[in-house]
Amino acid sequence: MLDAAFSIPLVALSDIGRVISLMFIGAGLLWILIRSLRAKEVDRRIVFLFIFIAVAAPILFPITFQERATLIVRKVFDKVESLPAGSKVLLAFDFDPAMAPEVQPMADAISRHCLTKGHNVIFMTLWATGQALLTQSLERVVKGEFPENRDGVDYINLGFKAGNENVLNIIVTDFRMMFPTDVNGVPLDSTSIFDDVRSCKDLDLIISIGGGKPGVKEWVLYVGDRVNVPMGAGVAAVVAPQLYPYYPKQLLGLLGGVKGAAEYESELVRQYPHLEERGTPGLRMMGPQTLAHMVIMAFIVIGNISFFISRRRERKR
Amino acid sequence: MKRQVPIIITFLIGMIMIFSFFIPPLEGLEQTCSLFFDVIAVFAFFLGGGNLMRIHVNKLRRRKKDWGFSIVTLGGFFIMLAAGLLKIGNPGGIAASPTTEGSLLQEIFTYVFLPLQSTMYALLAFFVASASYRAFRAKNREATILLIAAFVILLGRTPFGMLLTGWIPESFSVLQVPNMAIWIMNSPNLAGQRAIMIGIGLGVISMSLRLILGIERTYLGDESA
Amino acid sequence: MKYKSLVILLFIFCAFTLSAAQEDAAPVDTVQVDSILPPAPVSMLTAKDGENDHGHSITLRWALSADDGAGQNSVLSYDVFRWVPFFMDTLQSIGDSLDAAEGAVAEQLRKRRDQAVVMIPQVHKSYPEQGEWRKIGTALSGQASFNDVGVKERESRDYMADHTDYYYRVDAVTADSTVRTASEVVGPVQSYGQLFNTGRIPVFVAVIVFGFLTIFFVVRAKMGTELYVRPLAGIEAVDDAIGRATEMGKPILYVLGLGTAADIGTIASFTILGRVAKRVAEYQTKLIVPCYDPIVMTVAQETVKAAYLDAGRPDDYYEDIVYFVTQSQFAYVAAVNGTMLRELPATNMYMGVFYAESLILAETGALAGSIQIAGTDQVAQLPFFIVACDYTLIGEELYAASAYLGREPILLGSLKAQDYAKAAVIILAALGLLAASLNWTAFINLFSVTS
Amino acid sequence: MRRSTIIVMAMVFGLFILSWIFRSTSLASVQEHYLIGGLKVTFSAFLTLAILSFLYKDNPFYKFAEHLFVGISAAFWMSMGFWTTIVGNLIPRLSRSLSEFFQVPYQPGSYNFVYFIPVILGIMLLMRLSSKYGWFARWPLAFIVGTFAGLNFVRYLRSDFIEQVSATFVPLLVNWQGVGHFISNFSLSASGQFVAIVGNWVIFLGVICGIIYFFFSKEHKGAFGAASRVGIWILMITFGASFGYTVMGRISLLVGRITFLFRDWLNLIS
Repeated sequence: MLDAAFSIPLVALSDIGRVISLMFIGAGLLWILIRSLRAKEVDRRIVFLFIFIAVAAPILFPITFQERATLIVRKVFDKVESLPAGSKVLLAFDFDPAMAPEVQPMADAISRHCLTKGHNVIFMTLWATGQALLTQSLERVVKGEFPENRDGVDYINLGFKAGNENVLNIIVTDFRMMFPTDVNGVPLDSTSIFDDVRSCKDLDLIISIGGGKPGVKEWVLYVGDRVNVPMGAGVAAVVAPQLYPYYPKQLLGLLGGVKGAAEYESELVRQYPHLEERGTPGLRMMGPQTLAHMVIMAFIVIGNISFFISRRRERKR
Repeated sequence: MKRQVPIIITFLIGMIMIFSFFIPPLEGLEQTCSLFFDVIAVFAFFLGGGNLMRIHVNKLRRRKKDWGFSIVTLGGFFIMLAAGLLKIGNPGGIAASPTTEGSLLQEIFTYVFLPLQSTMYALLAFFVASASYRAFRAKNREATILLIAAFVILLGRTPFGMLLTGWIPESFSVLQVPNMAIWIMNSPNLAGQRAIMIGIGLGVISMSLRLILGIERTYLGDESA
Repeated sequence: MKYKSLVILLFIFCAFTLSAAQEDAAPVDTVQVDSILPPAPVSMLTAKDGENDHGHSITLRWALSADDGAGQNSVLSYDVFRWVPFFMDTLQSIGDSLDAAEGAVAEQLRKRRDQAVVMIPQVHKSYPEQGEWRKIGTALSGQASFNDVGVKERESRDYMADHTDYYYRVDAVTADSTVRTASEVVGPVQSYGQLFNTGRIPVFVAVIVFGFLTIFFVVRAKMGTELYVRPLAGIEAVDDAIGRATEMGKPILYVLGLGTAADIGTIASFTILGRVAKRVAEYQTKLIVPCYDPIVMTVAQETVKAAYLDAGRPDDYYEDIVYFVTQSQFAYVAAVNGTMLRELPATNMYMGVFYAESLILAETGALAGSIQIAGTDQVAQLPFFIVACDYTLIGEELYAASAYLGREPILLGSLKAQDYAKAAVIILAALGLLAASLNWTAFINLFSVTS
Repeated sequence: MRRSTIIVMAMVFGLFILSWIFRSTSLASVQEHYLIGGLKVTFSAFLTLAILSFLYKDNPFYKFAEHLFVGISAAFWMSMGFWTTIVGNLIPRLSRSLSEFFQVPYQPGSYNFVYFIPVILGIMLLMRLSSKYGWFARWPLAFIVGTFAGLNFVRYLRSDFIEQVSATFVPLLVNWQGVGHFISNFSLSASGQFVAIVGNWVIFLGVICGIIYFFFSKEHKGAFGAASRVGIWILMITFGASFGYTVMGRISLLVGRITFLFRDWLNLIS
């Protein structure tokens, strides 16, 4: 049954690697189970080692899965898809390197999608560290993959401003007061992308990608609820559950963690097959995720078995 | 002077922020206050840097434990500060973005800051694993509910869940584990989160009111200093 | 004089060549015109002052052209035009020279501009003479509204005068931008500021009601009315934990988290710290309070000092009970972890604002065999505390705990007000359920906040 | 102890040099400055491993990496704040000549002098560094607190209170078409009425019971107590779900780091 799910490339070496690492992890879990049954403590460094192997093995010997977009993700995708070319989309990169592995894939996927559709994209960030990451993304995705797009016409990078919520509180009525120029010192008035845009009210879609504070919650409170512009979000898995109360009224959709990114990527690749070669980091990450999840579930089961056995022993006494 | 003025400032600014929400002509004032805040926020960064310098210089001077590492901190601080404030190596000169690709600031960010911070957070993966092994036990009814919910989500968020329950026909699709996970997120999770959100929201609202009215003064610190 | 006539000659020459060039291009145009028929115009164009703002904006609404998304499906966008008097060019040129000018000249120009700005409403009265239609913006196909938003600063180029007659027109534009159909003109319309944002009335009502409730109960509590607060498991456990620590002769670790002194969670934590410190002083146990923020540290020091004084043991207090560690998240965690593993405290308390470090702290504390009591209003961290700690104060319980322990009338009063607000939520939710089931939209609309 | 420390140090240093050489040689064909390129990658790998070594136990390598991080991050925030907000927003409103120096467009205005207020407040904030005049910092602090309190008061009231209450106005029966239809379809899609209706009920009852759990001024007894117990179960499902959901996030961070080690440093994968 497992074989059917793993789309195995015809490289014998990685097949062997996969089998060996799976066997190793299985044997190790069995060992932990036996130790736990004997009521012996397992040092947590061994637990650490296991999770390292469970994550590292599928990176070396990739296992890939198919994903199907869930409704909450598809809503964001469909919104980007349904807007006519030339729509103004604001993408906020509100994250730092700490969360980047999780949300960068969705930031890339959404940027790609918007630019493929011909939307005019406004990039900004509320995190100082976000600007440096934004620079990297722009170099890689925007300038690297869409060289025909012009800065200030098809996209613009506003960069970072200090002040968290207060930045949002200003741009909700006036972009130019907060951002007299873009990140390179070009006045907004001289860019065509800002011709018809005075405030957040004049945008067609706002997507905030974040995972901390300030992040999506601040965007909802300070911008989303105040302007009549649809708002989507992509967030780190840590904060996703607490944003559900905003869906679907205050947020049109939500991408949660790497799975959200993987679902978005799968939808994107289905619609635009030529984008597949640009990379699908979210989908690739689901391999290690799956193995790590299985190991963690195994830990929970083992922990509970040993808990019940020790409790029964105590009762017998 | 030391206590009254701050309370008056808090009251005035708080009131401006509240009333401008309802009275459009005050909006400009609110915006200006927000912009003031943004500028002060930068001074708070400077304060952070100043504090850091003070602490580590003190540590060095008094040869406290681990003072050697203070040299590392100060060294990193000054190199980064010079790279940032002077825009060293920035191909676009003074007008360009400080994070232009190729500038020293961006290089240090990419090769030093980024690996450090992201690895620190990556440590959490290990602690999640050890917590699930050690602490996730069905000790009582509440803990059991928590455990089951977590298990369903864990299973449902990976392709493995579909593998196990994919055979369940479409008309009973809610019993497929991934769909169960979606349902839990959309219904009970939403309800619980909303209850917490309303509770915390009320706490924030009530505390804000107390701060503006000057009833709550803890943030001002002690009376004498 | 010679110079001027030369310029005029040059101008005429240019005009001739241009018109000649246009004639050359003309046949190509007609071919395209043949292929795309002019689209149907937009209908029902209305212009209104922007709602609930401080003026300086006009909202246009229209019904889509019949060829937008239907019919020939040829409409690509809508160009929005406003009739602009030539006088506005004069104003612009004053602005241009003002930008370049300095000193006395600038002063004079500024005066001229100020005089000119006052004229704006008047020159708009001359419609349709001495002015022309100018494009002010574009709406994409499918969009049926446009906001013409100006700036209220008179110095700005984008200044839009209130109480001025404006006229608008919307063109349906096809892929060939010369093939377009203009709508009927709408106007005159004036913009003006509103004094109250009517879209936000529900919020205003809530502000008044909640403000009143809070002040009412605070005053009542101050006058001495007893207010009940239910016991919280986590707080009941605190006393036991302190007793246990005393028996074992081990210290108690109190972590205030990463919040600043202005965070609600931290403020609540100060009250709990005060109570814990008092008990600790009474039992003569050792207390350890490592701090992340320097300001939080000074406040915490004061709190602990006062608690020791309160317990009648001011001599037992020493400065190093509360100490500053570092203002870096993971460095702080590493230091606190080190303290836990070295001192092996009997009880660890984590109260306040926590981020990603929550699980690392709680896991290490469990390794050290301590009893752990946590409380935070950071929802994302609650699951970790609940899993890894013995007792956890969930969100609002942290605030309630400080009221329960502090017994201060202010806190008790506002807690009571919050409870009333919650009761209102329950009642409203029940009514809303009925309203939604019976399609009773009037009730639901009461709660819709627009703008 | 001393000797073992020296041996470990020497080994780590040796490995570092070795890695540098290997990495540089593999980069030689692609990059011009391959020596520097190799050093950069090796150094970031070293820092990554130094932090990971904390899992074994606290050690000098971890301390080195962490102290470096503290210094660099403080300076990074300072530089970014200076260039983006001070140079980007403040100087254009204060001085024409400084604007020219920093090459930012000057923004003249009649009331620009008010922008000296945040500068003064900011300088007062910096006075916290002095023990004698530290109390001056309370003024800007009061400004910060006032701004937040005012902004949060109305926005939380709106988004986390009124909007949430009105979002709980859900119909009891969604598109009712009779009992037979109701129980015949358990799919999650729009046609699955059973799931949609039960979902609405769970949201409604869950929110109410959850809020009842957070009632503090009333004893949890009788029906009220029962509702509060249901409330805590709902909260437990919420926390369980959040925990399960979060695992994915935490693992992703590790995937990111290991990918870096394997791809950028060791060149094991492409």
